[in-house]
Amino acid sequence: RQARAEMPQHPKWRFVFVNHVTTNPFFGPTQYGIQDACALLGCDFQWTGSQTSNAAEMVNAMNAAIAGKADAIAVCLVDPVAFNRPIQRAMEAGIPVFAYNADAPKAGRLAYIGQDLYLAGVAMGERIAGLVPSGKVALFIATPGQLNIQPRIDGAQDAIKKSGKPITIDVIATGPTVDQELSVIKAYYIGHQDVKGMFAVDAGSTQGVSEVMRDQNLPSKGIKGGGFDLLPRTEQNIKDGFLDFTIDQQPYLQGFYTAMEMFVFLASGGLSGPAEINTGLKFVTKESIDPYLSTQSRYEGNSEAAKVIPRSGPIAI
Amino acid sequence: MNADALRAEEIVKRFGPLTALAGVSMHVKSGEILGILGDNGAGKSTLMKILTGFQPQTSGRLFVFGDEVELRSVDHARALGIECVYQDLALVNGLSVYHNMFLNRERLRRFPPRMLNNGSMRHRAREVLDDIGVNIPSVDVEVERLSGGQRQAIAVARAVSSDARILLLDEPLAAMGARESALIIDLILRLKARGNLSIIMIMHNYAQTLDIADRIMLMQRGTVTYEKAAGETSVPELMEIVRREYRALRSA
Amino acid sequence: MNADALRAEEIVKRFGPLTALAGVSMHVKSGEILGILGDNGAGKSTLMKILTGFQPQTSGRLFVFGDEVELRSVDHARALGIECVYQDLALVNGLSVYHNMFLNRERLRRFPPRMLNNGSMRHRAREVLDDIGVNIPSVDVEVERLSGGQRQAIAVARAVSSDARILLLDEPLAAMGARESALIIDLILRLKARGNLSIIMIMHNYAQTLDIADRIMLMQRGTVTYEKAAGETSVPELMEIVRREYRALRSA
Amino acid sequence: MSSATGSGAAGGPSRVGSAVDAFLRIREASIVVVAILLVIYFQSVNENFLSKANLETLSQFIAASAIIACGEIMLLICGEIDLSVGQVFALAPFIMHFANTAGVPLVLAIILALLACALIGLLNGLITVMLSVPSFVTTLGTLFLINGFTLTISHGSPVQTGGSEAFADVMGAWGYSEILWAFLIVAIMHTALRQTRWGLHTIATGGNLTGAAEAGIHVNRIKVGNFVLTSVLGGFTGILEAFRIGSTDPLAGGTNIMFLAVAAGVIGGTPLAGGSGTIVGGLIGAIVLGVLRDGFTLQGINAFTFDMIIGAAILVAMVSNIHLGRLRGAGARR
Amino acid sequence: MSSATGSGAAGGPSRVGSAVDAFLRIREASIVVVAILLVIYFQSVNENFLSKANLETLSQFIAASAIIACGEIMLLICGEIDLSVGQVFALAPFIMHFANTAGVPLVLAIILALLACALIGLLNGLITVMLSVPSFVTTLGTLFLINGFTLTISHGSPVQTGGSEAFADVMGAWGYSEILWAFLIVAIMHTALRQTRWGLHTIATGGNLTGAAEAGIHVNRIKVGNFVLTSVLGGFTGILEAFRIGSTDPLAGGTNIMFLAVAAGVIGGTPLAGGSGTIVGGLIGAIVLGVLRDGFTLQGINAFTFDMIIGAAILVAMVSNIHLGRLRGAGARR
Ligand SMILES: Nc1ncnc2c1ncn2[C@@H]1O[C@H](COP(=O)(O)OP(=O)(O)OP(=O)(O)O)[C@@H](O)[C@H]1O
Ligand SMILES: Nc1ncnc2c1ncn2[C@@H]1O[C@H](COP(=O)(O)OP(=O)(O)OP(=O)(O)O)[C@@H](O)[C@H]1O
Ligand SMILES: [Mg+2]
Ligand SMILES: [Mg+2]
Repeated sequence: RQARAEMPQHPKWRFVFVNHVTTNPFFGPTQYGIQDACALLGCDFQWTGSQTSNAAEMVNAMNAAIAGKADAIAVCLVDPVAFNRPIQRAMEAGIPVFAYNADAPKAGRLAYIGQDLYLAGVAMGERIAGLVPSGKVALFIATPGQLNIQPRIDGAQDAIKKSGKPITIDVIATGPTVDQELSVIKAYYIGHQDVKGMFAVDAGSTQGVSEVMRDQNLPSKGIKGGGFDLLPRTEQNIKDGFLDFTIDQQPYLQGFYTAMEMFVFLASGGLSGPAEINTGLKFVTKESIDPYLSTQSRYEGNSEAAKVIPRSGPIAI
Repeated sequence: MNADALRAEEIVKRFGPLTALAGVSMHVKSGEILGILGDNGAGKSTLMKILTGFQPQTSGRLFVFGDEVELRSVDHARALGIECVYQDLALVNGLSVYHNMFLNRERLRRFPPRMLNNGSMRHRAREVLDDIGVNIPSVDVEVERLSGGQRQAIAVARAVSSDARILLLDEPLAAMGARESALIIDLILRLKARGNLSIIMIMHNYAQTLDIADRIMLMQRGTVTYEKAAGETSVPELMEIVRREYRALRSA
Repeated sequence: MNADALRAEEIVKRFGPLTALAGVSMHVKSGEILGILGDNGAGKSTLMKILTGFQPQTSGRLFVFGDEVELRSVDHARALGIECVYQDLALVNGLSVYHNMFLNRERLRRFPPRMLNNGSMRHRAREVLDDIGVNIPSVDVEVERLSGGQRQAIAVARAVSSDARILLLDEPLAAMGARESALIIDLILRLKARGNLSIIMIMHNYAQTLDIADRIMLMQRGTVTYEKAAGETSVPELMEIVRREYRALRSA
Repeated sequence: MSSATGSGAAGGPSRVGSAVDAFLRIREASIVVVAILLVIYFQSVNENFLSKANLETLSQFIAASAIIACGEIMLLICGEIDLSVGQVFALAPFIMHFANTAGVPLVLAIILALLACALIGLLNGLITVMLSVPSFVTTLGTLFLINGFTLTISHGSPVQTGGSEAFADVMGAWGYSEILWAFLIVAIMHTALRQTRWGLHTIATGGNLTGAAEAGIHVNRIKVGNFVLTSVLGGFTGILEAFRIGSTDPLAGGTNIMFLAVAAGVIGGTPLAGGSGTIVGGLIGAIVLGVLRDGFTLQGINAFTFDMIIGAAILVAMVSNIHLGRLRGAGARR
Repeated sequence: MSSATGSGAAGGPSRVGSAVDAFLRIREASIVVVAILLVIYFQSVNENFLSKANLETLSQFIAASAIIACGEIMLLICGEIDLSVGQVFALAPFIMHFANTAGVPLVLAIILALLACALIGLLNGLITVMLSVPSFVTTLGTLFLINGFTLTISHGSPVQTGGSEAFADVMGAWGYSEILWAFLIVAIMHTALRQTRWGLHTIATGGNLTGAAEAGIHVNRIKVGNFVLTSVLGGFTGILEAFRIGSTDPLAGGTNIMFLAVAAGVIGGTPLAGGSGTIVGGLIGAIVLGVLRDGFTLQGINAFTFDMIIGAAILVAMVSNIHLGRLRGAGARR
């Protein structure tokens, strides 16, 4: 309220966020971040797009936002070229466009806020190469070819290859829903008990990997595991030592900062606002998992309640 | 016994702009066989479907054993003792002969409870069909594989093996062979002889109708145009009346 | 003219374990009307479907105008001049009366080319139906809304309005009213009078059959049990033979 | 008792005929009314709805499913369904892309792609009618097959759609070009269904398979033909969409677009059971779905509640459609 | 010319009867043969296929779709379909979860959840039969509606499934518990379809709607009942799966599981057109699909080619199924 009073008088601007997997739990915190920023700034937002990474649906949603005279648009550029034209149309219509979560630098957006999908995959691949010296590694992907996860697996594969280690990679599709993913991962393991590591690039498969590692007690056999995102079972299994790592992309920030940049752009008449922000990428391990488990927060998406999380002691990176 | 088994008064039935029945009144007494004759499209089957509760009349009143009723459904009519054979036979192709014969009147087992008693139904079906004299290879066969006459025999067998008090038959002999027709007519007369069963039969064969019916009624273009005791008329007379009434209606 | 219009030799048809036709030989001459009578399930319709190319025989030979043929399809048979009315009528419920009458023989426009000429079909359908004397409210109505007799009339009209040289009719009068039956019989006799049209009719009404047919043939349990010129037999004789043969077959 | 000859059993040809005509007209009319009511509603809550910009967007919400619906409707009428059309949608532009990068001129590349689609349709059709596999299973099989094939040849990543700007504009890139294609195809298919032997025989095949065969109609040929048609329309739509968004994506279309197309057909008045159907109805069904999706997006409904609202809206629209049909055709059925 | 009386027109009751019986038995037998051939193939290429560990996994590939198939098959038989069952699957465990966290004991919470599912089924059924909306559209509407509702109450994020370990084990967490539930439900539903009036009337309703109504069967009641059944089975399966994977996910199930269940039914021999069907066939269809998915995963087929291979395998399995059926029942049909 105090902060608000110092803001100049402004209309209740409407920000449209076009997402590729609107109902994916990964973006729960993102939406909370947007919500918090909008509450802070007195703006409105819409969360729309596709549920299945369908670029055509996202383009349609963006066009609708332009037609509906949105004040600013943020979009996940999961397709390198599909958004060029709508972005151009929006900018011509005076609507600033930002990219978040996924980027295509040549698409003509003002700035990018997030962690690149491909680079996140590369980071994971480097980690895998560090954990597994040689042998067979499985990479699990829910829906091959889906724009929000395929780049991660591409990045991981490239990084593993680049490392030069004698690692062979099996890429396995697990299916679009969590109930199937678990069975698929288990079946793969039963057929390939010589595997040295199992890693996943989407939240559901990561949870599945962690469950199979627990079920078969794989860490005791020296098998490594890891993946992306923080579903409840994933967190628990990291805590219990069954999964080596998971990658947290700080989705809250991807929403919060994007909304902030939009606001500043509009408030400053375009003089300021766009800035590239790397929201970073955190490897969460048994050592750093505790705060995730002990707190339920908007920042990680497992609670709705808006509250300040107390912390104490020295800060470790 | 002064009450009619079934009585209809001023029944009107419209399908959109088409008036299928334009005020038909009729009745059948207990133990009587009424034969309904008439042109194609005269509204005979429509009347029949109203009498069995399958579709509601647009207006008009119905009385069953003297009481006015509004037939809500086929089940309702059946509870009142009305059983029927429709012109389209109402057979389910995917089901066996005996399941079709007992459709919605299935016999159940004592134990385990609520389970179908297929053995009993199969056995009874065989009996009834033999009675009718129709050669049906097996009661286990699905009805879609049967010949036209075999199918009709099943529908007729279904109706006559019920304990209905009023039986409505819509062209029950249309697809039956001569020998089978004779046997079915025998069967119907036997049923009638057992007492107070009323039968309404829609027929096209005048000779057969005069043989079996106590009274005949002629329908044309949604109205009743002629009615007489079967003994008081003849095939040529009926033919003549049909032609005359047809011309009259046509020029009207 | 010594060649028969249609001749079948030793036709056998099996459905799995069931032998529907056990070696049937028959023929019809040019300009002749052959009436086929017989019990339900005797195999009459099965024979008919083989003669129209709708289903293949298990064994046996067919000759059309003296040439042996293997009927590959209904279209093939039709190209040879064979037209038919099936017992199940082969009507498409969702289509109008006139589209049903011209099904697979549609009239097309000169311009725009390949488009249906609905006007012409509608007009012609009306004419043919009037000829048959059946009261059908409109040729635009979908056939599912029609009465049983009206539906049959359409199927018959479809066949008789073609320029077939061999006409096969499976119980064409089963659902027809008396007046309409008489009109259709008239029509068939008129067609026959025009010359070299051969007709095979499956019938159940002996009197009607003797009236119209030149020769009759009796089928029972998949075989031909009797054959005679229509003038040389009578209804009572036929009834007697049917009963006798039936008993003989049954005890065999 | 031979009473009531006076009240005149009626029903001359003309009266019933015009009633039937009216009823047929009404069947599509009621869904048109629903579409109009929806447009009025959305315009009243957001004046941008009928703006130039949104009409263009709206047209893009409608076009793809309308075109594919034409094929699915023909299949539904003859008693079949094609689940794989969404995967053909994704494959076609890749075939075009690879042919084009291999040096084949774009127009020829498109024709090549459509021929490949026709081949897939032929496969669907032949397996269905020759081996009597139910089309649900046949096309479920080819759905996976094609999807895997597209993923493999594309390595799972999207490529830029080529072609000159003018050519791309004709093929879907210009705002209204896709809807114009849709109108053209709907017009052709409507005529084909209502005015040609093919359409009549498709209805007959679905309405009474035995009867149609008895009448000498080559029912198998009809079915296979409609499978080919559906695949080609699916592939063509995929190409249009690839030009529209400028990107060719291996997971474009999918079961999503197939569902939308079938839903458009069913909402428009084509029963799943076969034997009847309407192409124009399918277009209007696609319009209703497009208006709902575009309208609520424009209104700023969030993704979570969006599904709830669209679900309820589909039900309300459909119930009013049927209710309207009854009101206006009162008595035409019992 | 009254020839050939000697060759004996045959077909006494017993011979035709046993042929029909044999044929009916064969219809399921041929798909059983296909399943067995698949098992032999997979065991021969990977000896782990019939290992204890994999049998458990395999059972989990099968159970969910087998249970839901029981409901969908009943609906298909009476001429309807439920597209929304996968969303009910996701909703039920959330209702259980919220009831449980609100203090309701877990068993009661499950009953509450199933009652809610029954209500959804009732809604699907009533809209379909009372307002004569085609079930494809009704359940498409409720599909979105329920999906949005589940997302809203869950805020889109999954929760851990609660309950004591023993209870969880009974309800799906123990390796074989889900398949045991599936066998139990299949046995009950098979009996219901083949041995009770309900089953007979379901077949009659789908086989000849008018005829069934003429015979006095309450066709609407039958349809609504089967909608309720399907929803309840869908919800129950969702709860089992939530216990099995330990997590309750708002996007679990979905159109995916619905597709699998319908496909299992169709592969097992239930036509989409209604009027006939087999529950045991549905189970075997689910087994075939499960064996294919498990077997190829065990083999480690690459993600891109997986779909291609599974698509081809579905086609091959189905074609052999029909071919086997023909070989063994040769002549039983023409
Ligand atoms: N559901 C319906 N919708 C519209 N018209 C109908 C319907 N049912 C019957 N009709 C029309 O009502 C009239 C009477 O039909 P009905 O079936 O009662 O005739 P019928 O006397 O039984 O004739 P038939 O001797 O040919 O069986 C016919 O013109 C028919 O077209
Ligand atoms: N497709 C089929 N599959 C199995 N059996 C069949 C099939 N078609 C006919 N049949 C059997 O073949 C026998 C002869 O049937 P068909 O229809 O030829 O008799 P029909 O002489 O025409 O009898 P109706 O006078 O009753 O019409 C019957 O027992 C019938 O059950
Ligand atoms: Mg009638
Ligand atoms: Mg016959």
